[in-house]
This record gives sequence, C-alpha cells and structure tokens, in this order.
Amino acid sequence: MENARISGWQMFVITFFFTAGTTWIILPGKLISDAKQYSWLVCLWAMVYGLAIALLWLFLAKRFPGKNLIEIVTLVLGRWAGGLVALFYILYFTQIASWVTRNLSDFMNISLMPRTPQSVFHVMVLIICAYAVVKGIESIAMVTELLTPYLHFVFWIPVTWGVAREWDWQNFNVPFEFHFLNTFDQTKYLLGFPFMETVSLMMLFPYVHNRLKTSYLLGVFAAGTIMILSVLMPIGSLGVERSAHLVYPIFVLFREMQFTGFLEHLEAILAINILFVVCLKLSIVFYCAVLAICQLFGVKKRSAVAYPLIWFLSAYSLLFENIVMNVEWVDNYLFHYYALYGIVFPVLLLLVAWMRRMNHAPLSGGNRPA
Amino acid sequence: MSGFDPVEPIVSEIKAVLGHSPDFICRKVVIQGLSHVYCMYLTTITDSSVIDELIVKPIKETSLQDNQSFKDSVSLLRASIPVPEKKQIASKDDPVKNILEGNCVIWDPSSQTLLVYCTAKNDYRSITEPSSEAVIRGPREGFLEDIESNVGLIRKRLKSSNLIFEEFSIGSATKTTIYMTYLANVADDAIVKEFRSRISAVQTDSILESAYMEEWIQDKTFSPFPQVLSTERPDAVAAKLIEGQVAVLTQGTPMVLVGPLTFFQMFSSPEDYYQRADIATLLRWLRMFSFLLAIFTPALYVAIVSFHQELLPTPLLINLAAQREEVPFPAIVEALIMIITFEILREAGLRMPRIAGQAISIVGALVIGQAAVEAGLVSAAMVIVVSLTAISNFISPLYSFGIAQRIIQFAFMLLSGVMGLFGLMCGVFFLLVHLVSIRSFGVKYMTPLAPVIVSDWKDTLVRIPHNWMKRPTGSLRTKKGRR
Amino acid sequence: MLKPICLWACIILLCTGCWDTKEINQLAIVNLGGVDKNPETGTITAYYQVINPSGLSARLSGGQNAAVYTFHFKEYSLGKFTVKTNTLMPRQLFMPHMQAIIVTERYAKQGVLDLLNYYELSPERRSNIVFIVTESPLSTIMNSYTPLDRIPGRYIRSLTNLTGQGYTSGFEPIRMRDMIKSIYRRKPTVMPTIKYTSNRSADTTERLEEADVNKQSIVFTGGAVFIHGRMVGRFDIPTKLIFSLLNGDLITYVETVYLNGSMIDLEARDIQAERHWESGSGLTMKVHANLRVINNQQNIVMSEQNLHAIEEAFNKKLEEKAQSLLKLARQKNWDLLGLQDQGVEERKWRTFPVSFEISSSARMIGNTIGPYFFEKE
Amino acid sequence: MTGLIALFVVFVAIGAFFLSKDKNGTGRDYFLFIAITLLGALLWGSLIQRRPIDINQLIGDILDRLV
Repeated sequence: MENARISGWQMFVITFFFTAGTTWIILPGKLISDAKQYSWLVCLWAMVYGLAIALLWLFLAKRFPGKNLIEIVTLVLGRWAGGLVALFYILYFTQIASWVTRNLSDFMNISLMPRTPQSVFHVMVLIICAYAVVKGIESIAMVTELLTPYLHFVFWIPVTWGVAREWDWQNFNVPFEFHFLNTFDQTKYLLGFPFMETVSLMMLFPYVHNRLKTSYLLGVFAAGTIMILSVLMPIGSLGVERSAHLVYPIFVLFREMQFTGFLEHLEAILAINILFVVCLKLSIVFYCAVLAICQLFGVKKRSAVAYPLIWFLSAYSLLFENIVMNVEWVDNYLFHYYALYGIVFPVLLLLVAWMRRMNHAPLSGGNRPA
Repeated sequence: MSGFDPVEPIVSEIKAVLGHSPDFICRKVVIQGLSHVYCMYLTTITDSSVIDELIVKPIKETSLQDNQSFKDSVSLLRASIPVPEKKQIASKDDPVKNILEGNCVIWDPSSQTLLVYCTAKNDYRSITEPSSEAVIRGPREGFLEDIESNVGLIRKRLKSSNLIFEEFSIGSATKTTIYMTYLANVADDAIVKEFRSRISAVQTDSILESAYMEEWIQDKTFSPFPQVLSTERPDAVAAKLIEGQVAVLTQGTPMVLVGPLTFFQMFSSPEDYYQRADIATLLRWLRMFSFLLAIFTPALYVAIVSFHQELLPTPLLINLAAQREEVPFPAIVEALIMIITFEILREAGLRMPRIAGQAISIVGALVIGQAAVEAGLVSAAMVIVVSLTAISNFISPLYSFGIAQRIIQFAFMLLSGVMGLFGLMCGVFFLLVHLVSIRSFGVKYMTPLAPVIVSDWKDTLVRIPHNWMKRPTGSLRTKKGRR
Repeated sequence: MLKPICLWACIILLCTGCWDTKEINQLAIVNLGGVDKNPETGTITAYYQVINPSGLSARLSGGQNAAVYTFHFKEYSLGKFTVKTNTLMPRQLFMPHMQAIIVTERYAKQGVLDLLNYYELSPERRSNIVFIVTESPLSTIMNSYTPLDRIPGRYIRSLTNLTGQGYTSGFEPIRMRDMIKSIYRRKPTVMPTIKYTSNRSADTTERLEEADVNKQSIVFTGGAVFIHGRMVGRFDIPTKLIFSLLNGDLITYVETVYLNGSMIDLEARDIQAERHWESGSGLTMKVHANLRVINNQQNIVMSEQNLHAIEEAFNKKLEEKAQSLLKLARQKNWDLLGLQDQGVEERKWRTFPVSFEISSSARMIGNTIGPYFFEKE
Repeated sequence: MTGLIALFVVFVAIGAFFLSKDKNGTGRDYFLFIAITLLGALLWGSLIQRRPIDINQLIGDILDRLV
C-alpha cells in the first residue's frame, strides 16, 4: 500500500474517466438498436442505479475506514474464504482490463488501421499502462488531471458545433411503442457495464483523504450525463435507424462533420481522444488489479507483477473471436456476472461483518476497527 | 631552498609533502635580534607582491626592542603584519591544505604556532555578459569562475540578512568549495534539508563543474528532462531565491544550480520579468507552442504522410503526391536523413566560433535541404518540416531543455514511423506518465498543472503584472505563503 | 526505468513489418465515382476517376497532360471491385477523397440499397459525399474534362456547395448520408439529376481550349425522387425547390411575380416553414419570408402600397405552388410532406386536410427607389 | 510463432535480471513473477493451438445453468 495521496478533484476525474471511459464509444450503437429514441431514458435510470450501488459501496467502505477492498475481504471473511473472494475480484479486474484493451483494438482495426494485427495494439497499450501502474496511483491521477482539459475541449467543441447544425427533431418520433419492462430487460447490460465496474475503485478509497463521498458520486453522475448526451447526439443528427446499424455512431458523427470547406477530416482527433481515454481507464483498472495481487500476496514491488500481467492480459483479450460475439455475450450474461461482484459480494461482506459484530460486541458506532 | 634547522619537525614535514614541487618556497625570516620564523607558500597560486611587501618586510623591520609590550613573538607578528590573518591553526595536516589553497603559512618556532595569511592570487576575468543566456532587456552581468565574486554578485542583489550561505568542501582530490544559499524566511525547510542532505552525501574524488553536482543531487537519473536549473545570470538566481528556491554555487564554474525546477519554469526566461506583462505572457505561450511544434511536427508529418493520408485536404494531398513523385525513400527514412544531417550541422555550428556558429547551422540546413530537393532525394515539404522543428528548438531558453526536446522528437518520429498516429499517441501518454512521475526535491515536476494549484497559474502559464503578485508561488510551500 | 525501454525496443523490433503503411505515391486518389447496374444481366460497372498529381501541379513540365484518368471495371458483385482494380490500376485504390458518386437512372430505378450497404461498410469510404443520378450514359460523363475546375469531382462539389448556401444547415440534403437516413422514412428524398449536353464525351485535353462550355458539359436538370432507396419519379427544379421549402430545408430562393403587366424578381430570404397541427382540422403550414426586390420592371412609382401589392402577389404565387405540390403528392401517392412520419396513419394521409398560410414582408429594394419608365401619354 | 517465443524468452531474461539486481526483493516477488508469466504463456499457448481456454464461454455456461 503505497503512501499516495489523492485529492478530491483527482478522485472525481478518475471516477469520471473510469466510468465514462469506453462506454460512450461502444454502447450507443447497441443501446439505440434496443431502445430506439428512448435510449436516453435507459441511461437515466442506469445512472440512478449506478448512484444507488455506489452508495452501497461507500457505506461498506465507511464501515472499514482506511481499508481497500481486498483488505476488507480478507479482514471480514478470514484468510481462506477472503483469499478466494479476493481472487475472484482479481479475475474481475483483469477481465475489465482485457475487455477494455479488446475494445480499443476492435476500434482501431475497424476504423483506422485495418491491416495491423490486434495483439500489436494490445501489447503497446498494455506496456504503457504497465509503466503508468509502476509509477503509482499519484502519477495516474496527475496524468488524468493533465488530460482532462484537452480531452473535453477537443471533444465537446466540434461535437456541439456539428450536432447543432444537423439537429433534426424529426428523428425523435420514430414509431416505437415503449414498454418499460421489456426495454429494462433488454438493456440491463447497461446497468452492469459502466456502473458496476466502479466497484474496482474501492481499491483507491484509502488514498483519498478528503471529500471522497462527493467526488465519487459526482464522478458517477457526470459519467451518467455523458452517457445520456452520447446517446442523444447520434439520434439527433444521424437518425435512429442509422445509428442503430453503426458499430461506432459517435465516430461516424465525427467523420461527417464539415465546418469550412477546408476542415473536413476530424476523425483523427476522436481516435486520439479514444486512445487516451482507453489508456486512462486501462491504467486505473490495471492498477487496481496489480494492487490487489500485491496486497493479497504481500509483494512490495509492483513492477514484478505489472509487467508479467501484460502477457496474461494480451492473451486474454484475444479470446473473443469478433465483436459480434462480444456484443452477444454482453447482452446475455454481463448483468448477472457483474451482479456477482457488484451486489452479491458487497452484501455478503456487510452481512458477515454485521453478524460477526453481533456475537463479538453490541453494534457501537459501527466503524470500530475489528 | 635555504638550509633548514633539523630542530623544526613541522617544516621538514611540509617540505616532505610539498618539497618536490618547483613552486614551493620556504623562507626563513630573521626577526631583528634573536628569533626567526619560517614563511612557506606556493608562488604559482599566491600573489608574490603581497607576500614580499606586506608580510616579509614588516617582519624584518619590526625590532623586538621598541615594542617591549608584547609578551611573545606571536602577538608581535600579528601586530606587525597588515594582511588580515585568516586563522590560527595548530594541527599538522592543515598547513598543507592551506598552502594548497594559495595561503601563506608562517611557522614561529619560539611559540610553536602556525599563522595562515590569505594571499591567494585572484586573476579572474572581468564580469561579462553570459553568452548562452543573452537578453535584450536586463542586466548584462554574468557569474565568474571565482565563487567569492559570485557570492558578491548575489549579495549585491539580495541585501537581506536572511540570505544564508552554507559552505561545503567536496571531492577528495579537488576539495571544491560549494556554497548552498537560500533565503531563510522564504525557502521551505524540507527542501533546504533535502538539498543539504544530498550535497553532503556526495562522495567523489573530483567536482570540476556544477554538472557533476547536478548529477549527484538530481532525483531521477534516466530522465532527459533537467531537474535542476543551471544559469549564469545572477538576476535569475536572485529572482528564484526570492521565490523560495535553493541555489548551489560551485568553485571554478560560472554555472549556478538552482532547484527545485518544475516543467513550466523552463518556459520562462529571466527576461520575462523585465518585459511588460502582456508581452511576457505572449512570449511564454510562444515558447510553449514552439515546444509542441518541435516535438510533434516531424512525427505528425511522418504519421500522416505514410499512414493516414485521408487527414490531408485533397489539394494538399495532391501537392504532396506530386512532390514525392521521384523521392525514392519512404517518409520515415527521408525524415531520419534530414534530421540527422541537421543535427550534424548544428553540432558543427556549435564548435565553430560563437558568432558564425548559429548562422552556419541554419543556412547549412536550408542550402543542403534545397540541394537535396533538387537531387530528388528529399521532398520540399520535408525540408520545411525539419527547419521548422530546428528553429522552434532553438527558442527554448534552457539549453538542456532544448536537448531533451530533440531526444523526444527523435523518439516520437520513430514511433510514428512504425505505428502511425497510434504509436505517436502511445508515446505521448508514456511521456506524460514519465513527466508526472518526476519529483524535483519533493516538488512534483508538473506542479501547477498536474496537482492543480490554480493560484500558481498566475506566474507560470501567465505572467501577471508585478503589482498583482502578492504571494510567492504556493507550490514550493514557502513559509510566507504557507497554506 | 531501463526495463520499459527494453520492452519497448522488442515491441518495435516485433512490428518492423509495419502493416498499415501506404506510400503517397502508391495511392490512386479517387475523386469521382460512378456506378451502373444492367437490369437484365445484373453486372455492375464501376467508374473510378483518379487524380494524376503530376499533371496537376503547375511546377512540373508541360502541365498539359491530363488532370484525371478514368478507369472502369465490370463485376457481378460490389465487393469484388477492390480486388478487380488491381488488374488495371497500377496504384492502390484510395477512396477517402471521393467528392461525389454518380448513379445511372436505370440503377436508381432498380433500387440502390445494395450500393448503400456496401458503401457504408468500410470506414475508408466517407458518406458525406454528393449522391447524383444521371440521365445520360455514365461513360460520357465520367470520361470528360471540365473547364475552370480541372478535376471533375471538385467541379461537381463546388457546384453543389454554391446551391447549398440556400439551405438551412449550409448543405443541400443531397448527400449519401441523407439518402441513408431516409431509407426507413416514408417521406421521399430528392437527389439531383444531371445530364451531359452532348452525346460525345470531351475526353481529350483540347476541350480545355474551347470557349463554349455549353457544347459539352454537365448540367443539373432537376431532382430524382427516392422512396425506401428506390427511384420512383423525377422533379423539375421549381418543384424540387418547393419540396425543400415546405419541408423546412430551404432558406433562400428567387421567385418572379407578374404585377400590373410587368415582371418583378424577388429573392425570398430566411424562409420559416412551421407546421401547426390542430387535432380537428389537420395541418396548417405557416410560411413567412423576407423579400428583396432584385429586378423591378413596373412602370409605376415604387410606393408602400405597391410593395404590399408585391407581397400579395408573392403570397399568391407561393400558395399556388404549394397547392400544386400537394396535388402532385396525392396524385402520385408520394408522402411529400412527410405526414406519415409525423404520426398520420397510413390510410388517412392522402385525405388529410393541409392548409397553407403564407405571409411575407418586403424588406430591401436595392439601389434604385423606383424603376425608370416613360409616362404613357 | 517463433517470434513470440523469442519475445517471451527475452522478457523472462530481462525480468529475472532486474529482479535479481534489486536487493530487497523477497522470494515472493520471484514466485509471483514466474507464476503470472507462466499463466500468460499457458493462455498464449492455448490460443496458438486454436483451442483457446475461453473463460468468457465458461462464465456463460455456468450462468446458463444457474439462471
């Protein structure tokens, strides 16, 4: 556990980039094909769900101040059971990391560099993120801080300009009857994908010394609003049917933006943005994974774990044959699988903690360290 | 060398140590009447006129009789010699060190005491304008090789009692004197302590230039970025001291090290504080823009020309295609050729006499570039790109920062030649992480931007007029501005 | 610190075979594309007009040699063209700079859905290019040089850009993306149609010496109506303008009005076309325009009363045109006003009552206050 | 394929070199370094033999049975 310190603002920025990382690129296409023009409503209740689940984890973290997820698990469930759950969480972090890398290489192959083999993208990005991880969470936090103004400025100015020009309210009354239940069921992966991954940020909670609660919740809230906007924009300018058929509607939106006759080809800017966003999200989740492993096995040097993990992650992210299989898997299993880490384990921890408190001593103030 | 009296063990010892060198003199001076003293010094590093006039002659003339009041010969000697006495020492090895430092040592056998008089010969060059950091408006004074006059130059600017100089003597062979100086009421104690511990922890046999010290006391050895500022301008050092930084003066070199250095201080030249605020801010932005230009132009050119041609507007693409019609090499090879030739020219320019140097390297590049274009080895756009990067590289006020830019420019170009825009952006992320992880004496390298300290922006990204500047920079946790 | 560098080095060694490099000189920069499908045999002919960079840059010798070269290939399915081009084209096909795609009328009539699907699949082909239907044979159009703008692709693009200024978003909705957007809509989209003035293509550079451009050149003749990606009919230019006006795309156009036996040309600017749906009485279209007198041949003194008369005449003229468009829509069963897309049921849209309220205000009258004229004795 | 093996050997060599150079490295560092690299090698091997150990498929099947 390095003695790093993260300020409230840095935690907000980390949470924002972690939650809103690759979702605003991949999900709109699938979401719009499921929920048509009401997809922004889906994002709304997904955000509410995200905030609720975040409160649950904050409550868990408040019960054990100064302890990250792995410490809580080993503390509450003892050595062996705790170790098993910790291994589950490590698998969870590595899976998120490999999916993020896979998303990046899919994007790069589909839109910019079709002939480069995917593993080259994987290994390059993983090396940089491993370097960032070895440099520690303070470096990652500061890089996020440095990149935030650039990423926002370069994304929002062209997008608002382009979308405002081609906005068409006609796109919103596409004939589609809206039933809450079956849309909820169809799009429950949205509850899982961005919002239940933020449990891995619990690894960083002990580093944040002030305003943890507000910055964390604000980060999730900001990510939710970005999700809503990134769904509204393609519907508004490209139309529901077209964005439903596109793999990366935001990317096509960027390609078709024409300002003056001269400034036409802007997709490179978005590609750079996506690369940076993926690098940030990957280094954060990679850091959580490496920290979890170091914590579990009591290893001090992070580089002894980070660099070999590149091999594992680059192999793991090649497991999906193609993007269609990936989307199908996300559609069927993602919510249930993530619920294991997002809901089942935290509630289990709270229960066991509450029960052990019961037979030890009466519940007094709750945050008396065990 | 006059015959010496075997009775004097000390003199024989000194002679044993230094006797072999031709410039060692040991004179036996007889005081009127009864006693005599030995006067030893090295002629090459002492001022012989001072010794003859002010030491030997007074000893000869004083006679024991007319001033009986003195009890013994030592107080007599002190009274008669007008040269300010450095110190009285007793132990055996000190005399050799003092002689080597250019002092004159007098051994009085009757009272068994050693007196040391400072007679060093300081024939240093006069104060001239520092050639590497010339400014249009601002003082023309630069530091000298003599550490004492450097201290004088600083003291002239900072007449404050809080200005503290701590002396160190480092290097077993060279024994160079090192002064660490800071303003006690402003500098942060942690930084000063860090400096002190690092300087005293240096074990080496020789410190000939402040660059040796720089490598010893900097945090991270493998980073192309300088972590300590080396400057020749006393006004810059004074400005930094007021801001709460610590300076290290080294004997024998005009370059003074000032730390802790952060990334954005490298964009401000001392001249910024002598121009009006708005001009200085624009100049600072220009330097930042030229930093980006120097790093990204060749890399972007190679990436776009060989990987992402669709980013170019059609007329430009047609133009480039027409130019590159007869160029045999791919873009990356062409870029490498041009950049390497330009580096060679620049290095040659430096070795030539100062005035011709800069001009030769730029003219050379353009002439060679033009010839290469005619010969069809290189496309015209490439010459523009290379000379643009070279010129924007010259603009950085710090030479070591300029070299760092060239290293990064080279690395980025290789990356974009191999992986296009993707490789370039991976390189940028790697650079950012590296930059952010550097600590200069505990202060984070990208301070006012990475851990966002908005109050500091007023002096790094923008230079606000002096009358608005109330507090010194917060990032150095200075006492006055302590939060 | 050393470790990442070594890792990085072996990565670079690994990918010395940089996959995606393509030299600028090995690119065939396509500027104009044309596609034709033979209805009987189904073979597709694709025309690629490739820019010849050295021909264009004045610096090189001569400059007389051709600015563009046209290749055409025959294949039975669209996907095989990228491979087929290697049989004739010495360079690699480079599509991102294509300015327009020209489709023959007979292909449009068969439905261009397959072309749209193929086109959108690869990110190298951009979908904000102009979609044009041609009446005359594709070979004459694709093999002819154009004056003033030496590259035909840019010639067409600058033509459409000029007309585009009269439309709301600065671009006329005639691009491939508008075509794709309208596939699922019941409101038809109108793509421009062109014709070549002579049946012989001007495929040699002497053409550039001839002064009379009209003899051999591309002319915009009107609009082709597409419903669900299939061409169902044709518009002439005035109906095309009214169609875009009533659908809120048009902001400026020029109208001639007859008053007191003489002709007045008016430029209608900042046209707003709002739709008000009353539940009972159907749709009322409120159109308002600011008028600017461009040409006034009346032989009476310009007065406020005269200006009102001009406005009345303009409103009446526009009302006529709107009603004729409505009649055309109902007669041809094309939902030109997009009523079904806005919720009117399939059965009822043809009898759905639509009324127009047109208002205008004459704002500017140009340099002279009134026209020169002789008092009739 | 051979390139991959060569890269793997180079990686292990560099890793071992750096770990041995660092004095206060405990035995656990070695163990963990070797364990994770072997895990990665195992996964890469399965990928190359076209019979990938598909963890996602595994999760999918388990969830099918459970839900």
